[in-house]
Amino acid sequence: MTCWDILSDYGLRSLGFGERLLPRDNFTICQQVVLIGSGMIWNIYFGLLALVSGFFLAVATAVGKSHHNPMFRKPAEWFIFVFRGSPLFIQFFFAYFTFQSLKGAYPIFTPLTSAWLGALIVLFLNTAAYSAEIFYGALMSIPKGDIEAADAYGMSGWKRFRRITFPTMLRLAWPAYTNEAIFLFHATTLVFMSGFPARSQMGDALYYASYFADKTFNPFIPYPILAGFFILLTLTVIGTFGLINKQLNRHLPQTNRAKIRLRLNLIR
Amino acid sequence: MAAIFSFCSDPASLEGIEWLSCYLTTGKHLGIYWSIGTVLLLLAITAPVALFFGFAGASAARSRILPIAWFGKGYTAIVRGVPDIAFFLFFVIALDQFFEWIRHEVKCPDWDMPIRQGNDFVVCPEAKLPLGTAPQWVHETYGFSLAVLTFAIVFGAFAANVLSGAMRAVPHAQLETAEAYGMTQRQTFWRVLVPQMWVYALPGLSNLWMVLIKATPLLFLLGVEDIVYWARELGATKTAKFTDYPHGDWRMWYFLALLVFYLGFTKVSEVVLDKIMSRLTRGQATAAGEAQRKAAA
Amino acid sequence: HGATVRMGTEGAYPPYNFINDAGEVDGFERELGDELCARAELTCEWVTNDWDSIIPNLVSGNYDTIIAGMSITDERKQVIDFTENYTQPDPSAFVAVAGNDVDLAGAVIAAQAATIQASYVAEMGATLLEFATPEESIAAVRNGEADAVLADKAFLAPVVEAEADLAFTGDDVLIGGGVGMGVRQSDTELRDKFTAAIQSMKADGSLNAMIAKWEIGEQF
Amino acid sequence: MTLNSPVIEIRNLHKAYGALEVLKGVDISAEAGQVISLIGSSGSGKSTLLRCANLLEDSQKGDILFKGEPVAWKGEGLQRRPADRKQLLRIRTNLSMVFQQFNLWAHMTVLQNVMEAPVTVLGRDKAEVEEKARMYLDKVGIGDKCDVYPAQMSGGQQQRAAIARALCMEPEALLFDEPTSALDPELEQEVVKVIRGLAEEGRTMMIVTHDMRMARDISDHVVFLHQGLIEEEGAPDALFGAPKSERLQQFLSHSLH
Amino acid sequence: MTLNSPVIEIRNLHKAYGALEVLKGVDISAEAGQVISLIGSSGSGKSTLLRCANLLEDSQKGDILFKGEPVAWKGEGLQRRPADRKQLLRIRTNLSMVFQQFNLWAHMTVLQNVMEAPVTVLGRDKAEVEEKARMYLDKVGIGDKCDVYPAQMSGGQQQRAAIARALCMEPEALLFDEPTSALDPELEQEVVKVIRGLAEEGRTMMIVTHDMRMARDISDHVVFLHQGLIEEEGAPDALFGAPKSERLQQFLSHSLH
Ligand SMILES: Nc1ncnc2c1ncn2[C@@H]1O[C@H](COP(=O)(O)OP(=O)(O)OP(=O)(O)O)[C@@H](O)[C@H]1O
Ligand SMILES: Nc1ncnc2c1ncn2[C@@H]1O[C@H](COP(=O)(O)OP(=O)(O)OP(=O)(O)O)[C@@H](O)[C@H]1O
Ligand SMILES: [Mg+2]
Ligand SMILES: [Mg+2]
Repeated sequence: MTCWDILSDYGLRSLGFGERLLPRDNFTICQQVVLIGSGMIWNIYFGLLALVSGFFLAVATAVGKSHHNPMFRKPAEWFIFVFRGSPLFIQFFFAYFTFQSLKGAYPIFTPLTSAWLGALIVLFLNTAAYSAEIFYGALMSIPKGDIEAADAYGMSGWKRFRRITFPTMLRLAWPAYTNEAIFLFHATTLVFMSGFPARSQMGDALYYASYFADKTFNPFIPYPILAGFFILLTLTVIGTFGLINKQLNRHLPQTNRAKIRLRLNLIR
Repeated sequence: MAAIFSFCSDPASLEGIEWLSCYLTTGKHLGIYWSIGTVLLLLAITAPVALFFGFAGASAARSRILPIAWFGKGYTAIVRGVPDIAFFLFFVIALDQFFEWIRHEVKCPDWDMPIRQGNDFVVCPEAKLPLGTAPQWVHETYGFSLAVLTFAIVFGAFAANVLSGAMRAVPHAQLETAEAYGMTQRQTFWRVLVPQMWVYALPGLSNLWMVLIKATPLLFLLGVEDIVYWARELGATKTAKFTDYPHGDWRMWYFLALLVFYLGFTKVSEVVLDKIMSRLTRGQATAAGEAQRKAAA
Repeated sequence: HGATVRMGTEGAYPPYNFINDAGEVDGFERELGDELCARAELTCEWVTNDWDSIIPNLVSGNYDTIIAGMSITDERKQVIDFTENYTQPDPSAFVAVAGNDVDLAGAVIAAQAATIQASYVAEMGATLLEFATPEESIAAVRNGEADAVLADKAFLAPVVEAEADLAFTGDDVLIGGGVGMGVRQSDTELRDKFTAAIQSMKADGSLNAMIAKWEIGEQF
Repeated sequence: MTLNSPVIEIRNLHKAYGALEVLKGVDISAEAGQVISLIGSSGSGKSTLLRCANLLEDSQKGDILFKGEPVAWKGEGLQRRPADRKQLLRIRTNLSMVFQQFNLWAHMTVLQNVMEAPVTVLGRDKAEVEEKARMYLDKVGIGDKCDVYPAQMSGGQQQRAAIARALCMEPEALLFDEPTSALDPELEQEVVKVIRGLAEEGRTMMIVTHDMRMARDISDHVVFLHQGLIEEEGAPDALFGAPKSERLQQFLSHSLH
Repeated sequence: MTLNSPVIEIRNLHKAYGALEVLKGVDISAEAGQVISLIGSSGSGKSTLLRCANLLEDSQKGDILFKGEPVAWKGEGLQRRPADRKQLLRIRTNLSMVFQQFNLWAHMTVLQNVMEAPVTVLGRDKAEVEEKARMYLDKVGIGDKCDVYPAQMSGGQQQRAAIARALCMEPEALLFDEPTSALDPELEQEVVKVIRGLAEEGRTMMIVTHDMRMARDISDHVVFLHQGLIEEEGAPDALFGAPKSERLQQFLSHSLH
């Protein structure tokens, strides 16, 4: 069987297309690469959707937390505290549990117990909380002159936020937010590991990697393949975020940026 | 088994609070209490080490000497790329084998068998880490140290990213002034850049800390029993056959207890981080400094 | 006594191995292992390890044996050696909610991920639902996520006994070739020592007594 | 709102930073088209006064009226805050400020800086505003710097951008905090011309300055602030010609030639 | 290093920001104890010149000599950089600068700002430096603000702190970029006095200023910069009394009374 056949048989196996059964013996590198790569579809699906939707909730929550009115501040603080304060697998556990009882009561909630929706919701809330804290920290380090000038020109509320606060906040938050995006993609590996059941052997990259590790008893092939895929994914994230970062920092004098470089200074 | 309370000798006859107090003091439960200490110790050691790695990585990435800069950038980009769980599933074993291989080369130069025998990794007995005859606690300590090292490498990469972002956020004029006053690059770095970068770095670092706190369940992959392992184990359904304290699926309650533990720990962390932050923003021309001033007014 | 041997187990699979109230490894395999060590004149230390990484850690030398209810299969034999089996091939069984007549071929069946049972369900054509722990796979049946669960009969028996609303269903299936101790392929000496000890226990009937005591299944 | 009430009126204003009392009861009123200069030594509270007038700082006692309408307060003493956000915005859109440190928005080009508030706050048409913005930038002599970021400009250029930003709002009143500190005498004269033109259009201005010649040239009324109180005030000729208080005499002795 | 060589000497200096040529060949030399004023309109390159003299900006052509010792370069054109870091440091420790935007270190109190460089760069005794720092802070009139952070001070106070910081280095040469822009006339006179005192001690100074009176009062030599070139230079009386170039005549027409 050539690698092309394997690709057509297993390329979309994580979504339930192609061969019904996973390979069971004579494992080839190609099989492992294809199946683990197929699993990446889920990691990207979860990561991307949670990241994009979480961004908006995060910004709203960060603003809420910095609001002087406790009506906005308190809920935001509690939301951040609970989701940032507890491990993801506990969130998965309780979410799965809650979704199940909801499903028992009202059948329309049935999709919630499937990973594609249930786990996505948990990841969405989780990343929103972490990002909100990052954005809040950035909000707090905005130079006061910028805000003052906006105030003085009668900019307020939404206008001031959209034009002055938000761009500066993003610029300051970006490096940490990049980290959070990466963490989120990594966290997607926990969905089938400790959260939701995998149905008919449709799982994410880690699911297939551990399948192979379990069958071949050799962790040194499937996990590095997994790591390789994730490095590619992360480099893409870093690249994309880096482009945005350049855009956010375009006002800093170019010459200076290149010039002020310091040597390795570990010892005083 | 030596029970803590004398009335625990016949658990089947107990009820209510007495049953519970006996249940919660079984040797198994002492295991979970002990593991809390393990987790805290791990965090207490890992955090500074990871910060150091991060600092070194960030400084290296800024270096003018290209190979050092590449190393710093490569470290932050590559290590950040790999999910920590994958790290624990293969990297730690590789690391362990690497150490043993080094020891093997040093201690058993006359060893004539290959190190790789089929699937097996075999070094001479003197090279084993820890020695096969060492008591269990040495093995656990070794696993623990490997965990610290791995966590530090992984989280150090993220810390490096946060710190280099923070270094870039320090206004250029501040560094330039230092140079104008004849400070060496080293002095500028330590006297101006480093003190000022924390304000920008702290939010990102505190996020890392929060993630690190929650990464401890990975410890069990190295054979170190942490609280999550114990909560899963203790919460699982227990039939009367194998225990004096049978119960149904209690994971819910154990996870709730874990939740409380993590939330409490988070709260404490937040209080401490807030203190540090308010110290750093005192008198600064930022939104936080301004809020602080207005609040104090 | 002779050399120290580190015995790796999982500690989460009664009656084979589990953590008792005192926090120590207990169960059929603990008793068996201690007896085998005594007969082979070895000092034994017990270590628990996650199921997922239990073989890589053996191969890498972090302990010397696996004694964790591990069925002898051809796949595993390619990587590690097994001693002679110390249980008969152990049947696996389906458990469903009592009174439900499940058509197993078209049902949703839960199993622990990365077990021989999971592979079996995938192959028989039913919809496989994989959970990280055996505990969760039984819970899935209780709350209706899955129609049935497939696991080792010896593991399921005490659960069914304790819970009235769960019952065995369908026929038992035989997967795997009995349980043995896993050792590194390069460790033939250790393997032979333990095999000899197992044979001597089989011969004098003490193994059968232990199997009966822990209700593991068929005797030799 | 009575017809002849002053555009900006400040009554008995008190302001402290923590324990440091900066303003200890200041009264100022500026009628439509009037130019008021604030002079006084460094640290005497001039900037603070402007910032209070713009409600950027909360004051602890006293009233601020804009076109006869008093600012509504809630709370007392150190807790005193403006009560009505709508009012606050209304006042601020009619009042533009040039900051001592310029406070240009670092992430916007000069042109964007100038266009920002008219477009987003006043909701004016973008194309029109751009035309105006370029006109004002030309007026202060940096029409060629439209597309650079503030960090790439010289100090004087930044200051002029900040002035253009304030002008482009075309507000009823303007607050200038040392608007010519970074400018050479030639440009200073340009700015003085601009300010005169604005006064003729009927706009009200309060100007903090260290340049006595400028204060004398352009203002209708000069206020000398000393240690948080008005030490002396009056028409420029009277004040500079025949200062009454000893402190002012001393202060002026250094600048009169 | 010859004995009578100028302390700072700049020869045919060229500097561009990208495509924008700012300095197009400037020659200046300042002997020990000399005070040189740089005047010129906003954006003419005065700050850039000072920053080049301090080697904060890389110049593309021309030489900079400190006490007769030329700065060593490596690279050409836009890639030209100082070659010798030791030399760079040596020059900078003997040369203090007051920035146009002050650039006080935000994380240090005023006293710490002033003490920082003498202690860490020159390695002077901490207690001694503190005494001196307080002395200089008193001298510029902000002795009471030792323990506040820069952001908590008025513009003029920040500027004075920046001056005290430069003075406390007690360097051979000082570069002042509009050191009195935020100061009232009274304080300006104080600063002028301080500068005179420094000149008497034999220190060399280059001062950028918009205040023609100050330039006339304190300098030995005045340089008028225009569009990146020296348009005219000379003794203050000659230059201000009888400006030759048309551009300078026009420039001065606004400030002479
Ligand atoms: N970082 C920079 N990037 C690009 N251009 C710059 C930069 N800094 C200054 N310039 C430009 O260089 C020219 C000279 O600037 P410089 O700051 O030297 O002027 P100046 O004479 O000090 O003016 P002022 O009196 O307003 O301070 C100006 O046109 C300015 O726009
Ligand atoms: N944010 C602040 N926190 C604490 N004290 C402050 C703050 N801002 C200003 N001050 C103090 O208030 C006093 C008045 O400051 P203000 O800025 O109003 O002075 P000013 O008259 O504008 O002086 P200058 O001419 O130097 O700008 C000063 O003594 C200053 O130190
Ligand atoms: Mg001021
Ligand atoms: Mg300048």
